[in-house]
Amino acid sequence: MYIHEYQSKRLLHTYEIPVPRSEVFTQGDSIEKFVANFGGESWIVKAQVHAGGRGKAGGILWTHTKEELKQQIDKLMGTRLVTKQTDAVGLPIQTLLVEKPANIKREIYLGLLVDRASKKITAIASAEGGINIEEVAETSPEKIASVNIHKTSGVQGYHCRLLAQDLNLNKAQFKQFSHILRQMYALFLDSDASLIEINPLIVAEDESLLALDAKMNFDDNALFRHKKIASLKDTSQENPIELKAKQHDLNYVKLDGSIGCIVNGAGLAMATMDLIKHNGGEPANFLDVGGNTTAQRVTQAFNLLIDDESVRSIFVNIFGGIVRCDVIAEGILQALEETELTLPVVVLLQGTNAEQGKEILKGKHQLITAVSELTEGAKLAIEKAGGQS
Amino acid sequence: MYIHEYQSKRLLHTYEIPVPRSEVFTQGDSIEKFVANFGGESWIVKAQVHAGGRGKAGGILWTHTKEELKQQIDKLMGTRLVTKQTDAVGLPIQTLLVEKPANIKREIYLGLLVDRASKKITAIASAEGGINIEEVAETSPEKIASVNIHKTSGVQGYHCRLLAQDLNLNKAQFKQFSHILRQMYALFLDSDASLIEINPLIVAEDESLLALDAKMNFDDNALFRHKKIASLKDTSQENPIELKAKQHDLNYVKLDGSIGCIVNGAGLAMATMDLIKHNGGEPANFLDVGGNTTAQRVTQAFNLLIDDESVRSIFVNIFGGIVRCDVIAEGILQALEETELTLPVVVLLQGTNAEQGKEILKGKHQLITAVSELTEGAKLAIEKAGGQS
Amino acid sequence: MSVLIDEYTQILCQGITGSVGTFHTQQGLDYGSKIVAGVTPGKGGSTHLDLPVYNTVSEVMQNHEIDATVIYVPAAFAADAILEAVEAEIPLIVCITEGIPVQDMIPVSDILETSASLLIGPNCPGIITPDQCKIGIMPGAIHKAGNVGIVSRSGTLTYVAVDQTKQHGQSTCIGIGGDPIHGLDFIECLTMFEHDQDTDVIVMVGEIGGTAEEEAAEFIQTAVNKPIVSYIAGASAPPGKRMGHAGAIISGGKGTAEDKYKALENAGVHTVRTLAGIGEAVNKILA
Amino acid sequence: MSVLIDEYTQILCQGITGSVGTFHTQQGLDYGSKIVAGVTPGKGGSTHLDLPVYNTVSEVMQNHEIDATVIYVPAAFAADAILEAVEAEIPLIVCITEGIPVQDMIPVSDILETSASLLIGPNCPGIITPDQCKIGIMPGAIHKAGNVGIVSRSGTLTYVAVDQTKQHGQSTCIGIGGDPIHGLDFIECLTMFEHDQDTDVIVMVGEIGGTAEEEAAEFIQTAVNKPIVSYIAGASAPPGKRMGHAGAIISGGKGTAEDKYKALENAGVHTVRTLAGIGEAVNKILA
Repeated sequence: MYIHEYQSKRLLHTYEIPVPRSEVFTQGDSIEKFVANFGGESWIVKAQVHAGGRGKAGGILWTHTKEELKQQIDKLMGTRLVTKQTDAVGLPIQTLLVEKPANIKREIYLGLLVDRASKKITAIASAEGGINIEEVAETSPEKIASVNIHKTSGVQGYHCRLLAQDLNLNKAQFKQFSHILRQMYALFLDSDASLIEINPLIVAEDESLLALDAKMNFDDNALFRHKKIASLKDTSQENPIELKAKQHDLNYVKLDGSIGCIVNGAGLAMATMDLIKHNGGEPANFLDVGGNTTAQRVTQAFNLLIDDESVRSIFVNIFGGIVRCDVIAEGILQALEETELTLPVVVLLQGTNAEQGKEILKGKHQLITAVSELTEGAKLAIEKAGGQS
Repeated sequence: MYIHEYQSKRLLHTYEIPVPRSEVFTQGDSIEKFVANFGGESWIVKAQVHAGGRGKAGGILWTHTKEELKQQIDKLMGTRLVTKQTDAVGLPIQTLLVEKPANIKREIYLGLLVDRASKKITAIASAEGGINIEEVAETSPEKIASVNIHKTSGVQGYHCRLLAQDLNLNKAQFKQFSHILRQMYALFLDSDASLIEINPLIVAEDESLLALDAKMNFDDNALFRHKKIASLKDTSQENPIELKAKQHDLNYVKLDGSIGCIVNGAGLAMATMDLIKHNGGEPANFLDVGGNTTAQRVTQAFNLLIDDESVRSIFVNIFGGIVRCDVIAEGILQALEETELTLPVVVLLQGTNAEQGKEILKGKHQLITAVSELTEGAKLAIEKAGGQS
Repeated sequence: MSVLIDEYTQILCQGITGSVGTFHTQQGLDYGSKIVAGVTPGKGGSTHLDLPVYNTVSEVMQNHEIDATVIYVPAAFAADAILEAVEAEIPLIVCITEGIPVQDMIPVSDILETSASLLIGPNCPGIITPDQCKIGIMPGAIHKAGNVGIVSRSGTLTYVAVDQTKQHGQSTCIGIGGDPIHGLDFIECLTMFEHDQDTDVIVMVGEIGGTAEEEAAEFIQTAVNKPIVSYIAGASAPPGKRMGHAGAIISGGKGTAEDKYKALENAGVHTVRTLAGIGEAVNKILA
Repeated sequence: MSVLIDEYTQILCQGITGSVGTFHTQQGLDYGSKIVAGVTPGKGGSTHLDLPVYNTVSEVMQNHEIDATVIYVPAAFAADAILEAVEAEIPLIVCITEGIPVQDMIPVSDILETSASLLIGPNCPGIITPDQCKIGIMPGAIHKAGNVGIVSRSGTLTYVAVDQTKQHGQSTCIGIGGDPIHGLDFIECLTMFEHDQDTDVIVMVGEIGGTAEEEAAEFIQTAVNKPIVSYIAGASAPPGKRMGHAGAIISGGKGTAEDKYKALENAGVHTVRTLAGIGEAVNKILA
């Protein structure tokens, strides 16, 4: 689960990591009142959306007077921001972070994440912080220092020294850096985070370190034990269909194509997309109804795809395991009765009682074509969607 | 570093582990005022000394009226308590814990310690808690459950289940037990403890668990980072010579014999005691002046032994390593000039420049006899002390 | 012979009285698996599906010989259950549970590293040696004893691979699970299949993300002589939404399906670009 | 050959600029040990005793081949220094520092278990192969190259054992340290001496407390063929003051000198009841 920049910074502040002075402006607040509290100083107004690339997209604005501040708040609030990390519709701006600008001498990168390969929490740092850090990682990996933190030891002095090796910090800055890393790590453990990044962590004009932007991601599977973190969720930042899918515990990701997919198992769902692409089509979504699915979940999946206007045909690919294909087939027929679907549906049933399932579907519903094989199914779904996209 | 029962219980209370209601009476407090605050209830008055076996030694008294309470406080305060764990002089009673008696249904044992063999923190529990737990351990080890707690995982549910397996706890008690173990473990880590015992952990009449007595020991080497724990030190409970030794950073333990030992290195100090015993003598002390000792430390050691009236002769056994024996020899001569020692001193110098050292000592001081060999030295020290003890 | 389990494997079930545990224990018993006991804290002393239930794994070990345990306990308590099995030194631990918090798995992996236990999963279908022993949630009926060894990160893709190799049957199928931190990985499974005389061909089903397939490819080059057929799911997956940089920084842009295919092909693996190709490739090798 | 170190061993010194580090580095250089670099955080870039000083061990590894490191940093930072050396994969780590908090050593031991590094100490004199390499604080001059391998928990007792065996000289002497949690133990050292062709007799000096000697005895019975002479210090030590029960409960009354002597004698070890007997026993064996 992602949270907003302002929420991340509040967490950092709670863990005694220095962040700029700031105020949060929420949709519905009085601009007059809000602006009245600020002097004639310079401020930065930052749109709070769950996406990077805000600066170039016009989501971060500088102001120097009360009047300007009013105008910029008014300009951003309630609009949608489209960045290179969002889709074409963009994300709604419902909160603004109004922050004191910092005088930046240098930008450092500092991150913590769970690393698959080492099965440990890994800390990463680079003297080349800022928006180009990914490029640095790809083109100059030697400029990125990383070290695993064993859970049994926690952050030790040597972790800090290793990461700071190329950061050119003076003694006081190194002390502050060590403090920040230890506190980030504590937050990481306390909150079941999967990612905490401070980027940039700046060296300010006054030589102190300051967290200028922060990104955090938390393990959805652990939210049950972190009520406070869970309450930071902002569903306005999520795709409405994806949101609806989650409510039904369906694993759905919206894509750009025209062939809707209903598949059981994440692996098989990906493999089905691969198959469609391989045969010249474009999947409209990734949709995993769960390894051991039920007829009911297939119905929910149909209901979900109805909301997506770009879907032209639906490919149902179910491998019957514990749940038998004949039961799934009956479920599909019933689902088509209950929903207002008008799209062609190609169904591939494999595994337990696959033949009986196919038999049940045969000729029962005009929209349905039952197939026997993967490639056949993919090709037919593409054809029904109106040929290659 | 050991602390008193009342201090241990305050720590448990801080960690939300239930302890009986109590008040602390300190030497110099007004008995009248103290007693005035209590109703006519029953109370237990417990002498706070750094030794077990207080009950049998008369250090734990029951009272039922205000008058009795006054009398018992008056009776114990300011005296010395001799238990099977103290020497014949006993330990001074300067603090009393006045506690609400609990109705005991059963007594459980629960302990945490650093285990050498597994190099882990080990938790131990037994349904046969109370004063006989050591006997239980020796005669019925199957009644003691123990499990290692990996630092990477901390206390897990299975640790609690494993320890509670034979404790016959109901569901609510198991929940309380798990809480207590987790909190004890947190305290153990937070305070660099080397031992935390709750014994007995009782099941009270009302079916809840309560820590009726607690013993804690903290790692002296870690006290530098635990100012609060360090401040709990009660030097009145230590042997005055041992205390003086510690101030000079000498490793000294008072024993019952007549031959004072000054040795460099803990191993060699023990080996020297072994040698004396092997030859029929009794060492008056264990005294390690440090692996790489200096002449100055030998002088301090002489000054320490002067305070022990039971010492009849002194055996100095130094293995010259980095520090040369000739330097040590000069130091010994100077030390004898400066101290008021009148006891015979047998000196064995081995290692670097041993011969020169012996040469220096030869005939220089009437009290000193230099020897060349371990057994020779031990025998001579015994002889000088007046023969076999 | 087979890999890890056979007809003699005696099995414990942790979380036996829950609905998932009950259902799949019954399925396992019906298949012929030797499930001999169960654990559910607080229900010790009772019987369930005619099997004795205990409060702790340690009690089980005092009364039974256990070769493997299967875990169906809810996600919040699953890591604890794995650790209890490790503490009891059960040689094979199969954890089916999905949705375990990743940070719960870090200590599990630390402790496993110095233990005598092997972990399959979590978030996996389990392991089956057809007609001998089934530990997990896979549908027994689709399997058939044979000479193809299957190892897969994805559950349903394992079943598809089984279906694709139905002509020859399977020696053992292992679903290692797709969670970021899991137990057995491709390399360990490939090693076991390489040394298993009942396995003639290995099917390895991978997924995008991580570098397990790349590491397996490197290993195959020096240590596996048997033919391997491999499919990687996710070639068509979009880079996906992400807000942070750290994942990309640490992987340095690796882990795409194309990277994995290339590495495997360099190691002499027979790769197939669609699921449907698995059967064909295996048939060709065994023709 | 010898055990662990020889004339080619290249050594790093962590904590080189402190007074203890300075003194013993000079002593080591004088003895002929190949100390090639030092580390003191914050003093990187300078030179000390003509050796380059670095801020981190990782920087050292980029510039030198390091076989062993010796640690003289203060107790509060020593565990961190050991872990830094483990992270840098230095094969042999010798930690001289005494007074390290025990709980600092728990993660060190956890991490060592899955690492490629060996640790000697902490709170030990170090290791010496006479006339070739000395790592630690032992006085070099008392040693002489020969065929007696010495392993000891106590510092000065090692020196006494060296003195007692001066007639034959020593192959390698290892002081493993007496701290509750330490690195190499008797068993590992005995194994190395058993396989070292320069060692004909082993002297093992133990102490009361713990059960390392009992475990060594068990190991000797099956795995050590060379003659061993052993002395255990502390036969005369009183049970000592103690307030808690847990230590006694966990050891079950074990760990006395008599227990250790008995176990060693059962394993065929030549035990001696006083220090003075070590020399005699060795002489008799080598006569």
